[in-house]
Amino acid sequence: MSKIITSLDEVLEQVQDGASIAVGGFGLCGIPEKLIIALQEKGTKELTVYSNNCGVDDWGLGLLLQNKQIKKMVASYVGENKTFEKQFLSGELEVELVPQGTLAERLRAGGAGIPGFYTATGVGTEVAKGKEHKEFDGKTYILERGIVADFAFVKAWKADPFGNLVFRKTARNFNPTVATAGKITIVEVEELVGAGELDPDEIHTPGVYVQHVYEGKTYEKRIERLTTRKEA
Amino acid sequence: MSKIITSLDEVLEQVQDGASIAVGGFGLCGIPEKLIIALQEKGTKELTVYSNNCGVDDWGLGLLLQNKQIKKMVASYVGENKTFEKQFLSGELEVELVPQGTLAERLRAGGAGIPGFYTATGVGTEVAKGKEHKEFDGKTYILERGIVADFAFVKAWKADPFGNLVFRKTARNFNPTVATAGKITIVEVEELVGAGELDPDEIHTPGVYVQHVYEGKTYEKRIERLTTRKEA
Amino acid sequence: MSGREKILNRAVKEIKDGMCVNLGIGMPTLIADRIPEEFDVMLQSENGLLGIGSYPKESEVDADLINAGKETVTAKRNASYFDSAESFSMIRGGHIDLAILGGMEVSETGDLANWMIPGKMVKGMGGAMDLVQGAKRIVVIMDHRNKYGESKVKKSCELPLTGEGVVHVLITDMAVFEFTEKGMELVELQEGVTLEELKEATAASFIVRESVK
Amino acid sequence: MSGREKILNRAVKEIKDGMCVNLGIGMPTLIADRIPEEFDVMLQSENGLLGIGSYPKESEVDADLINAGKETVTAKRNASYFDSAESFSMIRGGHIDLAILGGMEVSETGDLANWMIPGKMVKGMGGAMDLVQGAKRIVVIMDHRNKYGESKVKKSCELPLTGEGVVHVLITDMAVFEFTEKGMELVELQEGVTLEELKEATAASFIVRESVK
Repeated sequence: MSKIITSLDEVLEQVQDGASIAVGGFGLCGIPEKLIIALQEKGTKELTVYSNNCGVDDWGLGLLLQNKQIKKMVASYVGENKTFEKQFLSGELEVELVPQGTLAERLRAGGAGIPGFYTATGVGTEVAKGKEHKEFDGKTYILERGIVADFAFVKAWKADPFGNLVFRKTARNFNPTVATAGKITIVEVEELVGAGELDPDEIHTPGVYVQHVYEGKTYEKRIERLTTRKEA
Repeated sequence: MSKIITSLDEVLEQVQDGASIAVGGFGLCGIPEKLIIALQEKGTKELTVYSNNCGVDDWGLGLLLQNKQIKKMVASYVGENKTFEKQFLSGELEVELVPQGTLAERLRAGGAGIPGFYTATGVGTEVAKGKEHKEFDGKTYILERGIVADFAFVKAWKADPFGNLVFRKTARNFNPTVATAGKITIVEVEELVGAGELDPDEIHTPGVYVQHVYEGKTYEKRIERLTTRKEA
Repeated sequence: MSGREKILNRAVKEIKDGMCVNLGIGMPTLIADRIPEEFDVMLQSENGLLGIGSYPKESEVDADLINAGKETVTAKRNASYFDSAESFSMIRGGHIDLAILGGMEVSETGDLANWMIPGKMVKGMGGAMDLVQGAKRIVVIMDHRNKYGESKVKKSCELPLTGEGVVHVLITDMAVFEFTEKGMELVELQEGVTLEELKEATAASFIVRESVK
Repeated sequence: MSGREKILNRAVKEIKDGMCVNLGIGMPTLIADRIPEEFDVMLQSENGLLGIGSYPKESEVDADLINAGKETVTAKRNASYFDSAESFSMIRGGHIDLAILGGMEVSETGDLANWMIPGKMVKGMGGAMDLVQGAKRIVVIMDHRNKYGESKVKKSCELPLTGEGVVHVLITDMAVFEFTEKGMELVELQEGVTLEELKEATAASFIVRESVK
């Protein structure tokens, strides 16, 4: 019962027009490059996408935007993308802006079987409009809903055949959270290791959340803002 | 600004009668042995304790029971303890039984600034009595509250001077969750390592949650149910 | 074959290759040894282990490695450890395919009581209330009758509930029932049990699947 | 000294030894270099890093290691990586001692607006709304006036809010204010600024702490 797949096309057959997808990554760091490209090639439309950002014009989720595959974007920050701006202003693209921590917690809640939780984030702002308000110990909070997506697209560093995952540095970001929130979670990794090769104490995402694992070759890993200091 | 302490007595001075303490461990596995013994010696009374279990008669939290230091126990399973039974039946000890997953999530919520969340766990049972019920997508859930305790007592395997923690096997259990839920979190570890010796990718609990770290010597680690198979 | 043997042999058939399964403390734990060796099944222990292995040899015993019944165990290949909040995210979030739990009473509407007897010392529900609400499929195994010969399969439970309408399959030493939109449905009789004997021994009303008649 | 220099020099004094601090994107990021070297301060990046180090040498650049501003960084000793849910548990749960954020407008009741300008393209609030509700202490740094010379320190904010009554300290190129039960309180004038000039430049009403008079 290995979860390893050698082609993304077959597994993406399941992703129908109108599907919802939770996608890992922060900016261009730790994004599921191969899954996004494969979905662009497949051309699935009318997608609802949950992801912290929406890529740049020609990379990451920006590729799906360019191809007009996204109907609705749920994100916390979308500032780096002209295609986004155009489609948003023209009304082609529906956008729900969610505070970053609330987005992370909503995905975590969805994955954990929590349909709703209260947070102070957004109280007194546009985010709170239309949401239930409730006081706890004299402070006001708003009700936010858990998110469960039809699919989760995840990028990890290493995986074993059961789908146990290990992430690397800040490429972890939303990936483990997103992995729990998909009805079907598809993971691409840089390195597939043999059964038993991951230390059970060091696994970030237990394989129970993962349905399919794909080993990608030659990751591009684009850098958005290269900042350096002088070599000593 | 090292968080390392070489005696528990000094730091336990802060724990006053009537304090609430969240305590890690599952059964006798991964319990903060030294902290419990030091608190027994100090004799602080009228405690409210949040912990999955309450030890056995002569070990773990059972020591505080014997010493009549606990006023209220919030736990999911307390079956292994005659002292507990006696104090409970006599009305000396107040008990709140909470489903294990709800207890874990309440502690996690408290640590994460979530005052309340909805869960299906306990709906239609005694646990749901007096709690707000709410429907989400046609299913009924109850509102449960986050827990923040005055102190958290945690047992980890390794720590660095900043209080970054690594746990070992199933001794992890409630410990990382409890660590987030204390206003003051005190950690005892088997091994204190030097600054920078823990791999940042393998830290289970970031030191931001930890106020004090103590290295304990010679852990007893009692086993509740020794079960073995024949040597081949 | 004893009643217990019948129950365990039938219960293990609920486990399919590739599943992640939680086996309750007590009788359900015994099912582990009956899972076909060729199956890739990961057993979850709610204290924070996915991939419970066999009991340890004496030389392998590790106080830091126990199951939810507090027994020393080992971890199998591809196992992972995690904290309690994560463990119940798995359970509550519907990521565990199957939970097999013991029962004290099951009602014809699929209610389960298995955690306390009024008047007796309360031990606590542990993770049972989370499991019955969270796991994708709930199988309850228990003796059909108590030691006084009274039916434990009831019109409605008399003991405090663990969960309401949560049972998918009930396996006893006399029969197997499924709970569907139609109600409680007899789907199998254990060997040597007649429908008349079963009806006699059962307080609950149930319908009989065509295949059993 | 430029206004920006004054702001940064004053802002860094809010950081005490041993603190865990979140510095917002933009001007606040520049404070990092001014933290006294002898301080043990851990900078948090909400994408999942506690313990931001300096920018990398060219040979150290790692695409998997960025800060919340998407800049390549390094990690300092005792750093840790974690996922986004954990990152905001830290923030929302009050475990971050201090957040220093940029502002567009601050009101006399401590409201902050710093995420959108109606009519302009919306970029999103990122983690700002979580930070202002979660961190123990919120310091806002900004120019006192906009490019038209109008006060950004208002009676009430005109721009959409990031948070209501969330600011503890406001540091501008003209002055430092604290928000207490008494209201908005002037606690310092920047060098070369008189109280009269400040009043002239400020739309908000504020009280003047004894020590400033």
